[in-house]
Parts: sequence; structure tokens; C-alpha cells
Amino acid sequence: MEPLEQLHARLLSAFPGAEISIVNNPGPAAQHSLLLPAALAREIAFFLRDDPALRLDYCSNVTGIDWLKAGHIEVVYHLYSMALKHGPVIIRLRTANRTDAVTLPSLTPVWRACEFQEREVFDLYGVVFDGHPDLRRILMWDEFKDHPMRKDYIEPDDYEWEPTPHGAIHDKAKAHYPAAVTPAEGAAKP
Amino acid sequence: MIASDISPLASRLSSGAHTRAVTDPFHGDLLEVSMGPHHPSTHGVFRMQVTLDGETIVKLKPVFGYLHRNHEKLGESTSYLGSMPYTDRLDYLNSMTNNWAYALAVEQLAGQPVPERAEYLRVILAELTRLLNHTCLAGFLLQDCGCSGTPLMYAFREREKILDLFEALSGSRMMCNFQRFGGCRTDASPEWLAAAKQLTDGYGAFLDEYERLITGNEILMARTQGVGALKPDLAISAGITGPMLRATGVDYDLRKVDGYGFYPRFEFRVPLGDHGDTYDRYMIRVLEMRESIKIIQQAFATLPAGPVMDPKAKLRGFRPKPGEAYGRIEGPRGEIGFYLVSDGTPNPYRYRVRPPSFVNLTLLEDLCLGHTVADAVIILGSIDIVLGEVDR
Amino acid sequence: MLGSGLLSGLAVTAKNLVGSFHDPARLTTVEYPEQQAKLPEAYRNFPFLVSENATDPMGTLRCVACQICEKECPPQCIYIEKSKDKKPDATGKLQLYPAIFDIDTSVCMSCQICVEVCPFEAIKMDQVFAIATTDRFDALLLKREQLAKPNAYYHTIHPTEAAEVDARLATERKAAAEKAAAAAAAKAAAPKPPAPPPAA
Amino acid sequence: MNADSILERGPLLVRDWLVSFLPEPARWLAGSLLAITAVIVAFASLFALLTLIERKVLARVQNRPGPNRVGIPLTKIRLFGLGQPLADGIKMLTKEDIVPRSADRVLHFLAPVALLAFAILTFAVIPFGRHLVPVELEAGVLYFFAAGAATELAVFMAGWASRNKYSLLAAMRALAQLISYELPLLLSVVPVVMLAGTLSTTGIVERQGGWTFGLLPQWHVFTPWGAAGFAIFFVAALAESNRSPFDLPEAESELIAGHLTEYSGFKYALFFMAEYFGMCALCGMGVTLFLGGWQAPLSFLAFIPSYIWFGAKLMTLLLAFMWVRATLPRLRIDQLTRLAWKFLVPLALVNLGVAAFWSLSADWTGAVRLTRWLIAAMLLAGPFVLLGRKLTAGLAPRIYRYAT
Repeated sequence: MEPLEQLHARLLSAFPGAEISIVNNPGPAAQHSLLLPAALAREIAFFLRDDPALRLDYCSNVTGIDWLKAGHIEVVYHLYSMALKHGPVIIRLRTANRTDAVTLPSLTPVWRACEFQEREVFDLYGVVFDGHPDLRRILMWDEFKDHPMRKDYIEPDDYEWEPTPHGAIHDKAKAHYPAAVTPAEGAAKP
Repeated sequence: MIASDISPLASRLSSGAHTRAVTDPFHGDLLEVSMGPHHPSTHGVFRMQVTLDGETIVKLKPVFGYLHRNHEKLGESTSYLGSMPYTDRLDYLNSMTNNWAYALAVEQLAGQPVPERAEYLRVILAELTRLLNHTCLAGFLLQDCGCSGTPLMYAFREREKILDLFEALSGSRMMCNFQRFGGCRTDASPEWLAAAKQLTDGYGAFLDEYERLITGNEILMARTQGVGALKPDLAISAGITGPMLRATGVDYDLRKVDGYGFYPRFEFRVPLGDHGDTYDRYMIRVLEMRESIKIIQQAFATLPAGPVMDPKAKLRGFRPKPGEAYGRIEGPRGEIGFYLVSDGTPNPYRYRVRPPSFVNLTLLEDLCLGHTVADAVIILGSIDIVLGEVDR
Repeated sequence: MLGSGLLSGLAVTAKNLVGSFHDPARLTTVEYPEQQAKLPEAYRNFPFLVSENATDPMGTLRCVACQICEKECPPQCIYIEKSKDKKPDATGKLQLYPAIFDIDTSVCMSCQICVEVCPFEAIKMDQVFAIATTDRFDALLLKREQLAKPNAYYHTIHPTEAAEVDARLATERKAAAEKAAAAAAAKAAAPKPPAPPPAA
Repeated sequence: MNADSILERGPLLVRDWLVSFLPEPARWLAGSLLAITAVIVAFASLFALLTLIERKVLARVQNRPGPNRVGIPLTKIRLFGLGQPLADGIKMLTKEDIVPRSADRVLHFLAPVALLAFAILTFAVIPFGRHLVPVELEAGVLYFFAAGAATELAVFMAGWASRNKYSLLAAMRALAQLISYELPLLLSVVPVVMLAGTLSTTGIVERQGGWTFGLLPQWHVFTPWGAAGFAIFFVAALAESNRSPFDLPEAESELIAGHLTEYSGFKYALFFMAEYFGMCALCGMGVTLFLGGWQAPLSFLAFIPSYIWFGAKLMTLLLAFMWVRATLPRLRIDQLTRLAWKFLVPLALVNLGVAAFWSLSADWTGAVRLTRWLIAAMLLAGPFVLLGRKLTAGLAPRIYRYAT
């Protein structure tokens, strides 16, 4: 497969003016990725899928990453080609912020494989995918409020009393029991 | 008389509008059935919201998450090593391959080499896992087809032998927790290798008997051939992997494509189906088992001596440099991948599992539409899901 | 021809029906409480603490309450409190010991990571699996006294592994003793106990 | 053997002795009641035994020992698990009887009762031995199938009354199955009636007495039309008694437990019992019509009482049912009906023709007898192969390619 720099240059020539940049991976894996502008993401995805030299017809993995400090949520797509047996090409989309501008274009029209995985990212990270055919919660129940995979997610205080010996959870759980009940009694009369 | 008058359902399906009013004075009422989460054939707590026209499915929505425990959040709040036993519990039938996929991702993340003997052991264990999983699937699928337990029991008899091997090696039957970053936890003793070799050599005979029992069975063929046929284009687009993809005729096996581990050193073939239906999905697995036996036998013949753990590998205080890695292997159900982002701390910043059975479920509705309830059950069975992995 | 597949299946089941009466390779089940399958040596269930001496298990625990296992345990089922004082261990060295060592077996997932990370060979995996109780809470919380088991027990359940561990410990202790002796000879002073091991 | 030997007449003598204590006018009624009681008790114990045997056979086929724990209570004596049916019965009796709130309570209660009643009714005309037929009916065969068909109605009742979607689907399946399989069942019997010239079950059994060359019993199953008829009867009987591979109303992997989903406790046990009764009755009829009823297979074995022969044959058929159940997967409802209408019914009709030929060629003698056999067999084999090919069109084991 062509090097990422070359692909980057080709993308820039195919989509002039688009803010496509290479995100370097400093680790030993050296799986570098392309950061795409959200507005053009679907067109670029179609290009990646249909370009005869690339033919990235298989979207393997869709991941959300919550960058709490940077203040955005990233969605990472790992693309491979089943036809040409190469890959991965990793593309990233970023939301503008973590609160109100969390909409990204859905790539489900490009790869059906994104259908459930984007639903999962929506469910767990709260990224809204524009153009997704069926954007509902998938792992959590429909009435659930927050997005648990966000780094600032506060877990609900709904512990039951358990005599687990480790401290923090034990303390939280104890708050739900009347003060008079000692652990032994609590165990006897749940 | 035009076709649509004879079969209103077919016309609805072809026009793409496969939903209609539940009450319809012309065609009779539709029946909405919630199959699951407590249903004998949903392989765990899985639910299918099915709308039926008679017994024909006109709409099906998979509902899951009943077993959701936010595995990925757990992974982000424990150390790299601490996630290893949790990966056992993803696809609890195939903990060895889960371990390997996770170890591979971490090794890529940290640039950790693996000794040769450990790679061989991993191949042996992964192929034993494939045998185990496909055997189970064959049993479960036949159970879904309505066999009174006989194929399932034969499958479990053989599976038990493999589990005994796993137990002797790792200490646990299903939650093996065996792979480590940079090798395997313990070495296999010569007695273990002898026992494993004996099992592998006898496995072909079991498969022969199993196939005599059921493969040529007319009822099975009638039930599975042409049921839930999947087109290769759709399969690729939907990210279907593993035997389900290869049953549609797409040649994509990560053991060949990525050549991870020492798979390029072994000679094996990748069976491909032509119809992509339930029967092909079943048969591809049976044929893959025969290839797995060959791989294991080759691995036994060429197993090198040496350590199984890289001496520089760290167990405690393992902190990979900042970076990210996506490691994937060909699990028995398809591509199982782990995506890890490290920020230099002992815990991964992002820990993501790419579960094959979750993605393979994408097409459940497409496969089931127009078929009956009985077919939906075996289509689901042939997709081969494990809810521990789907729900995570 | 229609029926050939059915007949071949019927032949297989008939063979198995007959075979289960005379062929031990076919009838593989064990009748559990009376007969028990032999556990492999590697089998692991819940952890226990190794003590050097059967008569005084509390006094000779190998555990020095370094709390590494507590920190590394993925489901966080171990709770340790260090002692305030020090007691001599098996080699006579003064060591901290766990004042409280609890393992919540209702949380433990038998992953063996505590065993792997322990630098003192102090915690090992037990093979007792029939631990059903009528109390879901306290009876499943194993205390230090329930966890402590002598080294001889370790030898009975994991003989190969225990022999290796003992040999390794012996060489380590010998080396430590020689080092201490050398240090003592060098200093030619009253031998002070060597520095405590690196507690976390 | 002497038809009037003491062993042969034993049950009758016991009955006569018992009723002789009663005044003359009550004797007929008491005798009948005694026969009914005997049949019910015998088959209830057979049912208890069968549940155990079935589980044992299934277990052995699956390489397990099967239930083997329950023996004599409070002792360690296990008796191969013979106490299991009793324990099951006690368990069923002590279980709570749950009726869904929205269920039709009357029908929900009536369904198992009706099913059991119809199943018991069918025993009336089966000749269990030379002198042992509860009711001698001229049109016994007709009566049997009329009563037997009603059992599916009870299954429908159960499914409908439960107000459960799975039960409803099961009810519909049961009706489809009833309509489809009653026909081949009856058509497979017509040749027997045609050649025996009687609708009476005792008459049919008596026609099957005697041995060709003193060796081959003259049972209907040993003729080409009889073998084919028996095969059709066997398949249709499997379907009629909702046994695997035709256990669609109770399809465990699809419909939870089908019409039984909302039944628990003793009502469930009644269903279970009725299904086994139905199975026994159909097997008994199969034995009567095709396997020579109570006739001994070889002439020198005729000293063994006739009812023992009947029981042995019955058990063989029941074991065959279990064997089939242990092996085969379930059909789908459309395949089930297709098998009936496109394969069994045409084959049964062809068989009717073969039976007619057999009847017309009854006076062929010598070497021509062999030709008679050959012609009849050919007449059946041809349609069997052709129809079978049509039925399994497009279905075949496949050859797979490998990636290069």
C-alpha cells in the first residue's frame, strides 16, 4: 500500500482546501493516522472506499476516545481492504467540543459495519452521528441518561451493602444503610 | 395474476418497505413477539423483537446489552496486566484467542518481542481454541435445528477433552488467563504436549463420525441450505469476518493476510463457501477444523525449545510509551482486535475491544427477513455469537 | 437417494448407544460425589497464604504485607493492613506481617495475578472448590486465619511448582545468609538484621 | 399354540373370577370397568417406565449414563434409577399450578383432560392379545383414527387458551400438522383394510396369522405394499404424536415449549402422559395393522402368550421412536407440510394401487410369485425415488473450494 504521506497528498489534491492532517503515533506500533475534517468526512470516506488503489472496503473498528484535557471527543475508524488485502488506514474525526457540538457525520452509509459501532460510540460517548439510520442506545438501556465511557462520568451512587474489604466502595455502600445496622446484622437481615 | 397478489410479502420485501401496520384488515394482523432475553435459543440474554406475518418475519430488531458491564471502562481503570483476566470473560468460550489478541496489541504498543517457543504455543492454543469453538458451534447449531441434544453432547464430549488440556496447562478450563506481554505464563510440559498431540491426532476421527451423523442429513440440508444467504458485497460492507465471511466466498483470513504469529510457517488452506447460507457457515467451520488439526500437527512437529517468556518482559509496573496500537487476530468467530491508547501511565488511556460477534450481528435482520421464526433461530445460531462479547 | 443421510445418522447413534455400554472412550462421564475427576496440578481456584510452619501458621507467614497483590488484584478483592510491629520470619529476620489479610472470594476471579506478582512466594493458588456456604457475605470473606496454610499443603497440591519454589527460596536465603555473613565479617561487628525488603 | 391355553386365557380367567362375586346383571359392566382399569393401569405404568427408558436411551446415545440416582428412598439402593418416574410424579404433583391471568381458565383446564381422554379412548379397539381387546368394534380402525385425530384439537385448545404468543403459534402449527398428516396416516391404512377386507382390528390381526414356507410370518409388513405402508404409517405416526423430528408444536428451540409454555405442575404431567399414551396407541395400531399384532414371529415361538408378543413389538416400535428422536433435527413447518402433501400422500396413493395389484395377483403361484414381488417393489421404488428427488431438489452435500 502507498505510504501515508502519499495518500495524504493525494487526498489533499482530491479535496483541495480540506484540512486533512497526519496524526503521528509516537509509539513503537507507528500506526499513524489521518485527521479528517468533519464536514468532508463522508466524501473522503467514499473516496477511500472507491479509489482503485486503496479500495478500503472494510471498516474494522470504530472507536471513541474522550480527550478530556484537549476538550474534544475523537472517533477513530480502522480501515482495511479485503479486496487488496492491505491496511490499516486509520482515520480520525473530532468533535468541536465535549458538550454541545458533538455531531459528526455518520459513516454508516459508506460502511455498514459502522452501524452498531457508531451506535455504541453514541451510547457510551454521546457523539451524535448525523445520517445514521437508527441512532439509539445499544448497550445501555434507552432511559439511561449519561454516557459512561466519558472520562468525567460520575457513576451513580446506587451501591448495595456488601462486606467487600476494600475501602472506597465499602464506604460508598455503607452510606445506603441505616447507621444502626452493623455489617453482621445487615448480612443477617438484608 | 401478478406476483404481488400471490405473495404480498415478497413484494413488500423487494420494495424495501418491510414494515407495515400491525393491524391490517386485508392481510390479517401482524404478531409482535419478543424472543428473549429468556429464550432457549438466543445463546444468552439476547432479545429479538420480531414482527411476524404468520410465521414469517417481516421485521426483526436485535436488542442486547443485558450483560453489559462496561468492560472497556474496566480496562481503563486497571493496569495492562489486570485487563488480561478480564479478556477471558469477553468471549468466554475462547479465552486463549482473546488473551492472544490482547497480548498482541500490547506487544505492538510497547514493541515487545515474543520468544519463538511462545509463538508456537500460541498457535497451538489458538488452533485448539478454534477446534473447541467450532465444535461447540456445530453442536449448538444442531440443537437449534431441533436435535434432541445428541450432536451437542458429542461436541461437548470432545470439547471437554480440550478443556482438560487447557486446565492442565493454565489451571483453568475456560478463564485461562494464559498469555502475557512477551510470551506465555508457563511452559508446556512434555506430557502435556504428548496429550495434546494424542487429542489432535484423534480429532479427525471424531469429525468423521460427526459428519456421518449429521452432515448428509436431508433434514439438516432442508433446514439450512438457502436459509439466511448472505451476499459477499454486503458481508464486506458490514464488516463481517471469520467463517461467516468466508462462507460467502470472500477470501479473507487474518492468519494469511496479516501473517501474525508464525502462521506463515504453517501450511493450511482456507475453505470458502459459495452460497453464504447457514449450511455453508456450518460446513466452513467443519472444514476449518480439519485445517486447524493440520496446523497443530505441524506445530508439534517443529516446536522449538527455549524460553516461553521474553526475559525483558515486565509484569509489574508495565508502562508503555505514549502511543496507540491496534492489534487483531483471526479469532474463531472472526477478527478480534484490541485498540489501545497509552498515555504513559500504568493504565491504558483507551482500551477498546473490536468484538467479532457484535459486528457480525449487524446483518441479523437482513438475513432473517422473509424467513420463519424457526429459521431466525438457526441463523442466529450460525452467526455464532457469545453475549459476553457482544455486550461486553 | 432420499433417506441415505438419515440412515447414516441413525447408524451413528445406534453405534453410540451400544458403544456406551462397553467402550470407555464413549461413556466419559464421572459420577461426581462418589467419583471425582483428578484435578491437574496446575488447577487453581482461590488464593491461600503459605506459612512455613504448620504448628504456628500465623507466626510464620511468608507474607510481609507489602500490599503488591492488593494493588495488582484486578477485581480488588484483597484487603491488607500492615502490622505495627515486626516479627521474625522463617529465617529469623524481623519482618512486617499482615495484621489483616482478607480475600473476598465472592469477588475473586481466580486469575492468579496475585501469585505472579508476589515477590516473596507468599500467596499461592488453592485447589479447594467445594466452598458453598449458606451465608453469601461473611462466610465468603476469608480471613487471615482461614487463608494461612502450611507449606506442606502447598507441596501436596502443586508438588512440582512447590519444589521449584522451595529450591529457589533456599538458594536465595543461602545467598542472603552468605551476604549477611560476609557483611558481618567485613564489619566485624554485631550482625544487624539486613534492610527490610522493598515494601511497596 | 393352543388358543385356549391357561396362559393365553389367563387375564380373562382372572376377570371372570373377579366378576363372579357380583350379581349377574352387574357382571358385564364390572367386566368392562375392569378391562378399562387394567388398560389404564398397564399403560400408566408403561408411561412411567417409558419416561425413564426414553431418558436412558437418549442418554446412552449421547454417551451419558442417564438418570440413575433415584432408587429406594432413604436407602443407598439405586435400582438403575427406577425410582425416577415416581420422584418426577411427586415433583409434578407438588408444583404450583400456574394459570396465566389472561388465559381462558376453562379451556386451559380442559385441554390436558381432553387430550388424555382422547388418548385413552383410542386404546379401546387395540387387540392386546388373542382374547384381549377391550371393545370389539366392526369399524375399529375407523373409530381409532376418529378418536386419535381429536388429540390435536386438544393441543390447539391448550395453545389457544394459554393466551401466549408462542402457544398460539404452536396451536397453529398443531392444526397444520393435523390436517397434513391425518391424510397419509389414513391412506397408509387403506391398503390394509382393502386386503384384509375388514375394518375390525381383531380381524386384521387374524388375517396376518400363519407363515409362508413355515418361516416368514404373513405380516403385512413383509409385503411390498405393507412395507411401504408401514414406512408411511411410521412417519405419519411420528408426526401425529408430535415426536421429533416433527415436534413442531413443542419446538423447544423456537417456541420455548409451544403449547406447553404456560402449563406447569400436574397439568403439564397430564400432557406428558397423554402424549405418551397417544404414542403407545399409535404404535399399538401400527403393530396391529402391519406387524401382525399379537402373532408370534416364528411358529415354534407361539407358545409364548400373545400379549407378550404384542408388548414386545410395541416396545420395539417405541424404541424406534426414541432412536429417531435421538438422531434427527426438526423440520420446519412448511417442510413438514410439504413432506406430507408432496411425498407421503402421493406415495400412499401409489401404494394403494400396488395393494390393488397385490390383491388381484393373489392367485399367482410358483415362479410367478417372485415376479409379483418384483413388480410391486418396482411400482413402489420408482415413485419413491422420483418423489424423493423432487422433494430434495436443490439440496445436496456441497463441495467446497479453498483459497489459493
